[in-house]
Amino acid sequence: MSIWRDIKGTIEPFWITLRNMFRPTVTIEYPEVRTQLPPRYRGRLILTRDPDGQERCVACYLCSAACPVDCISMQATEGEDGRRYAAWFRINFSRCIFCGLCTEACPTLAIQVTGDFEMANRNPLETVWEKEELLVDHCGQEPGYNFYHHAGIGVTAARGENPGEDKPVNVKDLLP
Amino acid sequence: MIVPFQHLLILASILFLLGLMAVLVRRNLIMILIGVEIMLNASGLVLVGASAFWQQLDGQVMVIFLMALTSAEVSISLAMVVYLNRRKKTIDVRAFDELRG
Amino acid sequence: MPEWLVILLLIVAKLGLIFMVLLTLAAYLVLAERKILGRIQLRPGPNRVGPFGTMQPWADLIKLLTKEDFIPAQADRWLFMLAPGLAAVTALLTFAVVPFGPPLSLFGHQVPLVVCDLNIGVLFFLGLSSLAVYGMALGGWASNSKYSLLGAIRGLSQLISYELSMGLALVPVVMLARSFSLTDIVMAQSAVPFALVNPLAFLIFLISAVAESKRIPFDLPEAENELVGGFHTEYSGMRFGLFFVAEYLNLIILGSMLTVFFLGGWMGPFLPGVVWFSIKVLFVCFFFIWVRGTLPRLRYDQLMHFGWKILLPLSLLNVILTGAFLLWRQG
Amino acid sequence: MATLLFYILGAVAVAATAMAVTRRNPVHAVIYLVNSFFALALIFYLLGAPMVAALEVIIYAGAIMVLFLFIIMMLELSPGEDADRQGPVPLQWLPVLLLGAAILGCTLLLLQLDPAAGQQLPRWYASPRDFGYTLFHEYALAVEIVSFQLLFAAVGAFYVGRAAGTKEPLGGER
Repeated sequence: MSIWRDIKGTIEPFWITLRNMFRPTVTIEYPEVRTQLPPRYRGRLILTRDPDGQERCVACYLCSAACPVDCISMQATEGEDGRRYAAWFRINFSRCIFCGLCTEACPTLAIQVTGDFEMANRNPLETVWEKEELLVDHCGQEPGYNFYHHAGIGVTAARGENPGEDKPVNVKDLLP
Repeated sequence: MIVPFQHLLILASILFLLGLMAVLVRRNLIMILIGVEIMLNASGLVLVGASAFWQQLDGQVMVIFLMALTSAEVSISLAMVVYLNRRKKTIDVRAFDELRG
Repeated sequence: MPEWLVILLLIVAKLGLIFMVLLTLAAYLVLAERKILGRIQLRPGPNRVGPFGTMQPWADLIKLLTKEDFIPAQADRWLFMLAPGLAAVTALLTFAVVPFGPPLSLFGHQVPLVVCDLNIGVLFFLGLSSLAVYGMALGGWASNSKYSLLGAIRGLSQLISYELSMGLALVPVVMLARSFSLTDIVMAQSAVPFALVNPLAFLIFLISAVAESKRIPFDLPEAENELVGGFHTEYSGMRFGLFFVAEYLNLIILGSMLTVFFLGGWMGPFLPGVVWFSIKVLFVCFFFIWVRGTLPRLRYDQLMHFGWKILLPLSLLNVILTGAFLLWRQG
Repeated sequence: MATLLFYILGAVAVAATAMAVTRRNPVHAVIYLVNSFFALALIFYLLGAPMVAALEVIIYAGAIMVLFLFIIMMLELSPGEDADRQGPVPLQWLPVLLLGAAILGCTLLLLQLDPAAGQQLPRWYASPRDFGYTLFHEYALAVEIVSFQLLFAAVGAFYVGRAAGTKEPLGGER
């Protein structure tokens, strides 16, 4: 009979919640206990340098264009050697949604994500980070990559002979 | 009795007149019903006072019946107010002056 | 010291003590509720302020007092300001008739542990609980916001409906105890509490009490996911705090009423009466919190259906059956 | 003492009622009226009718006025429409505060008087027991009739409400 089912369905949850009261909690108490972040966690953004210690960023505006919330702004300029760089580079982290689209757009692998997420702050102006604060002294997640080394030289080697390049695919062959 | 019966009657009649005034003067249907409530209350006051004056319980019993009657009256009349409001989108009594079924 | 001064001092001390205990208990019930709900959901609950979060109520109080007191532009200002106080005062006044212990002898005076033993205590309780609607209704109406208005309308119809079955569930108790005075009702349960004598009335009263306190299975007036905050959507700061305190005061009141009417009041072996009374009240409060952690919210039509088509006929039937039983036992 | 209380409460009742019937906003009228009912309930208590006093609060203030409030809210007689035409805000609500305070004071006075009911309050006092006895013995038939009346009222209210809910109003057909 359905009324017995109803009564049973009303009484049973009480037992379950009562049992839950004596179980250990699943909460991770954050400031004391730190969780293990996933390896591809997307946190604060940084600007990396290439292995020579030069800035990787060439101020192409692609990250700023890719940003869905328009939190990246910069001014491009050119050095005496003809090398482009950003005169100033600014990320407004109170707008940033940590989607990581800028890193995917970056052709020089300059802008990269880190695992840092503790950026809370009482003054919203302090969450706007300038280039000096964003720039780091290492290569980030791509240690060997040197954009100017790849892009700045003429292509002399045959197809498939450049470093890091696969052999051309034989389109007539069925096997890859 | 703690006060002369006349004083109680005067109080009740003032209340009754105020209720009557509300019924006659106000054009808002809700306010007219509130006036009716005031008049019923005034009569209840007279009944309780009479019950205390003659040291009999009958007056108080009558007040209970009065309350039952009032609640019945209010439930019906408020249902009517809702009904009328649905028909004419107003609770101004002047909107309900034509005699059509 | 003259005689009347001693009596007056005793009365004032009693009132002050009750007031303080009630307000502190209400504040700590908030903490208890959050803790218990947390445990039910496998969380620890608030545990940052003080050891195990015991200072949380004070932190909440400071937060509420220092918040901006916002009044909407189109609101009915005075009514808006008055309504939370109304809600809290009606809840506090009800405690005047609750007997929380057997009479006590102090300085050679017999001090009854009740503020005022009215001989129509049951009716006093019913009257004040029907007035508790006003704080909510007027607050919701004065905010002049659609969510508040909807919450207030829902609350009005819900409370009217469940008050009826609540009153009818008390009729068998009065018939069994042969008195309207709460002290007499407790005295009549010295052998067996009425919850065992008349379990149906107990159940009906329990359900209506949960509905009356506007708590979770019946929290339609403030259903968060439909009406934002229901009748207190527009309230902030200490006015909201007053509504909040009123809700928990109501919880304590309903707990003590359940204790007095059905669980035997201060009666119990070994321990002193006041201790038994507080144990029972706290247990009822725990049960209310437990219900909140367990059951889902009813839909509005289910609520009305349950109140008018199931609870009300059941309570009427219960009145008739109890009357018949009493007549039969008398011979 | 009781005599003085009676006059105070009578004045409060008259003042509250007068305010109630002159209010433009129905919700304000209801609040003043509830005040007036409180004063009346206390007068009933003074006149030795505690049962009637309690029922006055429960039925009039607790049920009937709540029903009024419910209907006013449901018909959306909005509060903001004549906010400008009323006087300055404090003046507008001062009366209700004064009346409420007067009633609250009288209530507290009465509550403290109550233990000494024999000396201070009226000689004539209807206990709930006497009251119930009279009601169900001498007026049993009347109780039955009134209960039928309530039943008819319930049916009638249900009928009117149902007719309003349907597409074609039933009143229009007849």
